Amino acid sequence: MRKSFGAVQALRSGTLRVEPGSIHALIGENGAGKSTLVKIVAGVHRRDGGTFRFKGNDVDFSSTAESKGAGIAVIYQEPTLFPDLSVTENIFMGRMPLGAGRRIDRAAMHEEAESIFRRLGVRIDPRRSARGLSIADQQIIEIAKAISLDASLLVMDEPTAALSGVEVERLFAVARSLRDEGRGLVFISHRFDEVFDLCDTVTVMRDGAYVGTEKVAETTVPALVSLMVGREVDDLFPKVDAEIGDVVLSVENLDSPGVFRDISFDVRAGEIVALAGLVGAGRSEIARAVFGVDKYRSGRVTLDGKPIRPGSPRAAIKAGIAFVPEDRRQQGLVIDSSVAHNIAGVIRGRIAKGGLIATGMENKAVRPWASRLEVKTNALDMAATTMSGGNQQKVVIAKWLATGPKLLIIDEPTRGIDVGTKSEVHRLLSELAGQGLAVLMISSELPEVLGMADRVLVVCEGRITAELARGEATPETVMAAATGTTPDQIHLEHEAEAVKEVTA
Amino acid sequence: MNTALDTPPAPTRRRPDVGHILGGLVRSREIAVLVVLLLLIAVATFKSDGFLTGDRWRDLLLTPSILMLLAAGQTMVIITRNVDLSVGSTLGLCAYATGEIMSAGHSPWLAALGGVALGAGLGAINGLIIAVARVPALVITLGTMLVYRGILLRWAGSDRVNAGELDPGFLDLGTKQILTIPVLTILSLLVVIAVGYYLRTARGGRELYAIGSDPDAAALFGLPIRRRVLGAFIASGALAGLAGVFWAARYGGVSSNAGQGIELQAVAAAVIGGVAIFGGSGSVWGAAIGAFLLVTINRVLPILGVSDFYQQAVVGALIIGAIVLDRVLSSRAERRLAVDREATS
Amino acid sequence: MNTALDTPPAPTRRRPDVGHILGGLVRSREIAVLVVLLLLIAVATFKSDGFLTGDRWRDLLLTPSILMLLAAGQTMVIITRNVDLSVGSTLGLCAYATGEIMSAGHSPWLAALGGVALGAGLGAINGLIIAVARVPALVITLGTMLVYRGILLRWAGSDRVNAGELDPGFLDLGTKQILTIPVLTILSLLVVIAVGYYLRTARGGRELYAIGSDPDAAALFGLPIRRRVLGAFIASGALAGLAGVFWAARYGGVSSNAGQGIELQAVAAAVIGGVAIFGGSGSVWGAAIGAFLLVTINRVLPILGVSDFYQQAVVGALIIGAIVLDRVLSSRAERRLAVDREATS
Amino acid sequence: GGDDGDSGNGGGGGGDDAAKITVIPKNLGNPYFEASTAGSERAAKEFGGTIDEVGPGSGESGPDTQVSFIQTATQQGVNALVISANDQDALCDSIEQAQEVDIKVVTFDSDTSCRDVFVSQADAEGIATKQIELIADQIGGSGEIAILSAAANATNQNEWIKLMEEDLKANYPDITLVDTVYGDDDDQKSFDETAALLQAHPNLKGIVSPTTVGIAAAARYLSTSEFKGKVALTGLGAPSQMKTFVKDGTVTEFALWNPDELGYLAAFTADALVKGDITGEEGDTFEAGDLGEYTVGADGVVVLGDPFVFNADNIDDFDF
Ligand SMILES: Nc1ncnc2c1ncn2[C@@H]1O[C@H](COP(=O)(O)OP(=O)(O)OP(=O)(O)O)[C@@H](O)[C@H]1O
Ligand SMILES: Nc1ncnc2c1ncn2[C@@H]1O[C@H](COP(=O)(O)OP(=O)(O)OP(=O)(O)O)[C@@H](O)[C@H]1O
Ligand SMILES: [Mg+2]
Ligand SMILES: [Mg+2]
Repeated sequence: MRKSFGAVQALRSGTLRVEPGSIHALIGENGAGKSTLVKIVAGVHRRDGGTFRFKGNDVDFSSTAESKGAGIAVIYQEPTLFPDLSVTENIFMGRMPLGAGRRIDRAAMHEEAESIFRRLGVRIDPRRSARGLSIADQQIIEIAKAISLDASLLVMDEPTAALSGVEVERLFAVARSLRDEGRGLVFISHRFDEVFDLCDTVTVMRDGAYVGTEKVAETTVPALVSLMVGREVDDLFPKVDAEIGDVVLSVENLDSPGVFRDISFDVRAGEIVALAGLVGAGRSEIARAVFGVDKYRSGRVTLDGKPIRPGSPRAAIKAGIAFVPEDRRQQGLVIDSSVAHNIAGVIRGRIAKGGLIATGMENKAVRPWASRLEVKTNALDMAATTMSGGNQQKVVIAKWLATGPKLLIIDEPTRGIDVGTKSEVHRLLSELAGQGLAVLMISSELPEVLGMADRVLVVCEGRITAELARGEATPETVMAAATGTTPDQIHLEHEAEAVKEVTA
Repeated sequence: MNTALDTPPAPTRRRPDVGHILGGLVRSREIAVLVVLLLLIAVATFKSDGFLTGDRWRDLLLTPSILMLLAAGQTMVIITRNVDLSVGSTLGLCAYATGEIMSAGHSPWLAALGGVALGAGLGAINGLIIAVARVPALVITLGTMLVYRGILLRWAGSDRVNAGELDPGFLDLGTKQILTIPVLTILSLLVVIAVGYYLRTARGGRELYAIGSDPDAAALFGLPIRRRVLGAFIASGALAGLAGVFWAARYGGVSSNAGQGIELQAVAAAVIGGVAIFGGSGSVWGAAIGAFLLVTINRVLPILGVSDFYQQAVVGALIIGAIVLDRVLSSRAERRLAVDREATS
Repeated sequence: MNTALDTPPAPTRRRPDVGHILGGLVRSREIAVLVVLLLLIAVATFKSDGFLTGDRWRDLLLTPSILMLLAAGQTMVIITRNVDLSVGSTLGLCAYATGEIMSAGHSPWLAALGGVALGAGLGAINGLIIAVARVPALVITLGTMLVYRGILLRWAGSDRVNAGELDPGFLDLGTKQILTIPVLTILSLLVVIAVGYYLRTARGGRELYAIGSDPDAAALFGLPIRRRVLGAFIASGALAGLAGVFWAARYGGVSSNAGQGIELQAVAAAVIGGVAIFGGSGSVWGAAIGAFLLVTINRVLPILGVSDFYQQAVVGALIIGAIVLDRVLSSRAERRLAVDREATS
Repeated sequence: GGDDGDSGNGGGGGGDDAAKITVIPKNLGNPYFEASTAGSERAAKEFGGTIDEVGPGSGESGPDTQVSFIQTATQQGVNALVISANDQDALCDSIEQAQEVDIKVVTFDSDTSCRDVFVSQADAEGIATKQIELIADQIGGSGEIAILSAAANATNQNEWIKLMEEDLKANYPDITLVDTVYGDDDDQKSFDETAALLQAHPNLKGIVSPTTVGIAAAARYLSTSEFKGKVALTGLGAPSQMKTFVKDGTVTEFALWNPDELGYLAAFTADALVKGDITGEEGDTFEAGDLGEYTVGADGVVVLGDPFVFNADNIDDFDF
């Protein structure tokens, strides 16, 4: 199957074959195209090409309603709940059982909801409203929703990202029983232990393309990792070695209940430090806390030894921190205004004369950055919406570079960017480091982490579980720390060869 | 907006049902407004002994019947994150149409039917523009408000429908009572109950809430968003049409400015009744009680010696108060929930 | 809303700047509305050659001056994803205050100052409630609209400020001209230019757009959202106050219903002028031209022999047309851009 | 096109060509002004002129809604304007523009501070005393009464109310005015305000409504309530609207000058001005068809005469 969004080709040749009565794992780096594939199956997106057979006959769902009707249940990566409605209604929305006089049969719904929750072994009051549920509870309700459909195909896109161990076990029990009822399940996860624990077969995707399918019984983590990563790591991520200066940012046991616990680390001038880990590990939260978007309960953040007032992005910007957020369409760009406005957005203070900014002056101030980043926008005052993801990313970076920061925090620098632009962004980052900028990079893409970072901090469930120097950072060590397993479980002796194979 | 209503306080989690219902009752916006309303009436009765006797009682119940219909319709629309400013003009147009049909010698039934049908049609126009072209309802219905009024002005010109031209039986309807309860009031109560029942117990009704609560999620669910929104506007229009019929009966005449400005009252009623202006929550009961309160206040204030001139100000203060209160309550509720999560995690 | 405005048409990409400017001109909403306006005037002049002579010319320019001020203020508020329905009442209250101060024997300057200050104060009340309690502006300003009007009714009662009580020099201001351009018009044009300049080039102005365009992003920018929104409402209030002063000068008298319903006209003017009701885009020039158009239409239609009954309908149609057009253009633009992106990649 | 030229002739006393008169009532759709316009047209037939009626729709409000009509008429170069002003100052520049091109401006029913002649329906004194007199003998000279007015800022309404209050104080010690409410000349508001009055004042014995819309709405409410016949209602009303209520006993007597005659007189006054028979100076006299001779009073006011009282006996003779 093929699918592209504008310039981003999310799926080149997505291929997945799911047998009834089996649990099929779908793995791949962030942006590999897993969710896109899922969304096509669910009827959220229409595929650009390729074939899609369900129970033997060709199908092409134009709406999620159709796929539901056909017996496909999907748990989306991001919870989709109606905060104002009750938990039960959320589970049954769109297909509520009708009782006497076409009125919906609440008793029956609550009944079934209760039983599903019992089955999942959670205690959620089905009558309460969905507003204010914890992310984990929301995830549970997503699962309940899918189960209640009793569909013949159940797709779960990273259902465990936010779940605790016990809950995961329960979910797996249910999944197995469903399999034994002869249903087909697709399970997407970044956690190998889960894949090996639950699944029968595993399909690996990379850059929107099908890489291979293995029987779980007959494969190993390193094998899968090499399938996932399998590309010339080193020249794709050209980090020039810059001489490391003295400490710029230092974070001392930062603590925010429910999200992360006693986080401490330094970032030095000219150094690129990567926060690696699984989706939902808490890296974005850490970054947001450092930048002051989110408040934290205890701990302190200092830049060049000067403490930064918590909970105030303005203070952070003044102090010289730049923050390129995870979802730039949402947070980084002021979509409706022009590139120039966006880039100048945060430096008005500098280029303003008496509080006023002449457009000419603005453009002058902005051009060098834009050209330096090779932002491919023919006119600077073209609307930001109209650019490809890659160019948008560059604009956001330019926007912050224009403030002449000491520290650049960049979350998922290349998410949603086509491979070509990816390496440009990487070159830019190492260049900046070369000029003595301190960079804190959050990335879920292992190769990126390994290629770019001078040091890797691995975050697992809100804790820093490992600090690896460039030399000792390998797919296995990082994965191990990220999944909470230990490297020797992932046969270290193989590791060397594995990487050789990869880089050969 | 008012999670406070739907969310049981943490402790009652063990006995959800009772706890929920109790918590609901105590916190319920509907109850709160109702209490205010009854207090008002009580005070008024105390101050002027004739307040609840004979036709005074009748009018107390009769006058709100029209606004109640509009508030019900407005609620359906607001729940879907839209708003309908055109109901005032729709009312006027439908009231005039009803009158004209009758004065053309047709039966009151036909006339009433015509009025409601016309209303539904006008509502459909709003709905189609908004749902299909996906444009903000606020501006579009502001536009149709002017257009519909303009059409009415053109049609009625300097003419007006007088009591004489209307069917006597129809006019009686405006004052007839059953066990001292005016017929119009009974009718609009029935309508409100019907709408409320639909919103509460029908799939379509719940989907309206879902759409207003999170449009993107609604789309992921494959809910028929356009159809539902269109439906809501048609309903609102039809109810405005019915209100127009009531208007003709109640006031025994229709002029080209009938219903002017009542749309804002309808919105106010819904808001006071606890309907969240950004959709997803609120009940039609609340809106109806809000409408009752709005009308009754203007009735009671003079008795309490509050100057005629202050009445608008009081209504305004009421709206602001209601909203700000909501805000305070809900933010408090959120804090409580955060704490809960800590505890459980 | 109207990315169409900011985006050069695909073909002109080779010569971006020129192409952009041209494309901009062609597509620009401001220009479009201006053209319509001029056409109207041209036709009217053609139909009745006296149309642009002497005092008719003066009034053609004079009458829109008040609405232009309101539209400018409304634009600032709408850009931040809010709306201010209270400007009509604010105008009335400030106009009356100005009159009272003058008839109390104080200087016109003091009176005008008082009017504007009062307006700013009333705007600040709106802004504080909305920005601090974070409640929907639509409902809150609906409330304050009633409250302010109620206060005015109470204050003015059945009394009114008459031309006699006003300072003669002040009254002359209402009709004085410089090179045939009325002073009031010049003043409000200056104000509009100032506001437009601020929005376009001042830090605060840009931040207003940012806030309306994407509140979350604005928060990440570390923009002082509350302060800016409060500022926008204060500005809107102050402009409404100034409009009140103009009102007193222009009509040489103020009664308690001054400015009633003009708030919707102000919103309409902004929308017709291309200000997106959901914030983030639109210019104050557009709004000003929109105001001019709205007022002029009512002036021209009778000349074109369009029944005065139809005037409302025409305005309504204008609003709907503008919005739907926007929608069509922008969705087309988006499609084209998607294609472009394909090409570039 | 602009006929400033021949309007000049018209103004210049060339009585030969028919006077073109534009009538601008407060708003269209008001039976009262329909009657007055009918009168003006009758007059025009007699002195051989033409009448053209334009004005704001009943939906529109605001002091300057009449401006555009005045200006249009000015551009059309009519000979005279007959206006019932919505606001006493707001219209002045447009009126002055008209006068500049020698268009005669007559106001009737409610005045402005700038016009050639004001044709007054009756002097305020007469109207106020007549209504009090009526209500007084309908409630037997004692008890609570209330006033249902039009808009809170309606010039003539407020003047009458003031005079009524003085009259009550002076001559009717047993009658107390308990409340004054405003129906804004809006059907429904007047209707509801009446209901509210009766709710607020259980001992109310009479209502005075010096506005045709108000009295009709009040009568309609009373006729459908238990207060019919118990609470007296009088004021200024249009016979056509009040007929049913006089017949069913809701209303016994109410007053009004004859708007038909008012329009008739206004048209003749305009004609006299156009012909140059009068200039608006105090003391000028002119013939107004079958109404006989009228004299311009102080500051250019012509008074129609005392209000006329309608009751069951005479109401059928009127159809406005
Ligand atoms: N608004 C929120 N409310 C409650 N919990 C949240 C919220 N946002 C995130 N979380 C939780 O905080 C944890 C960390 O989320 P976060 O997005 O920081 O993970 P991450 O490591 O950045 O993953 P990603 O690779 O998606 O960026 C997750 O368990 C997530 O569910
Ligand atoms: N709506 C969209 N518009 C543009 N690009 C998109 C959209 N959805 C996905 N993409 C891009 O398509 C690619 C595949 O995204 P997808 O979400 O399928 O990856 P994934 O394998 O699910 O990653 P993750 O493990 O983080 O969920 C990514 O580059 C993503 O940025
Ligand atoms: Mg995914
Ligand atoms: Mg993240």
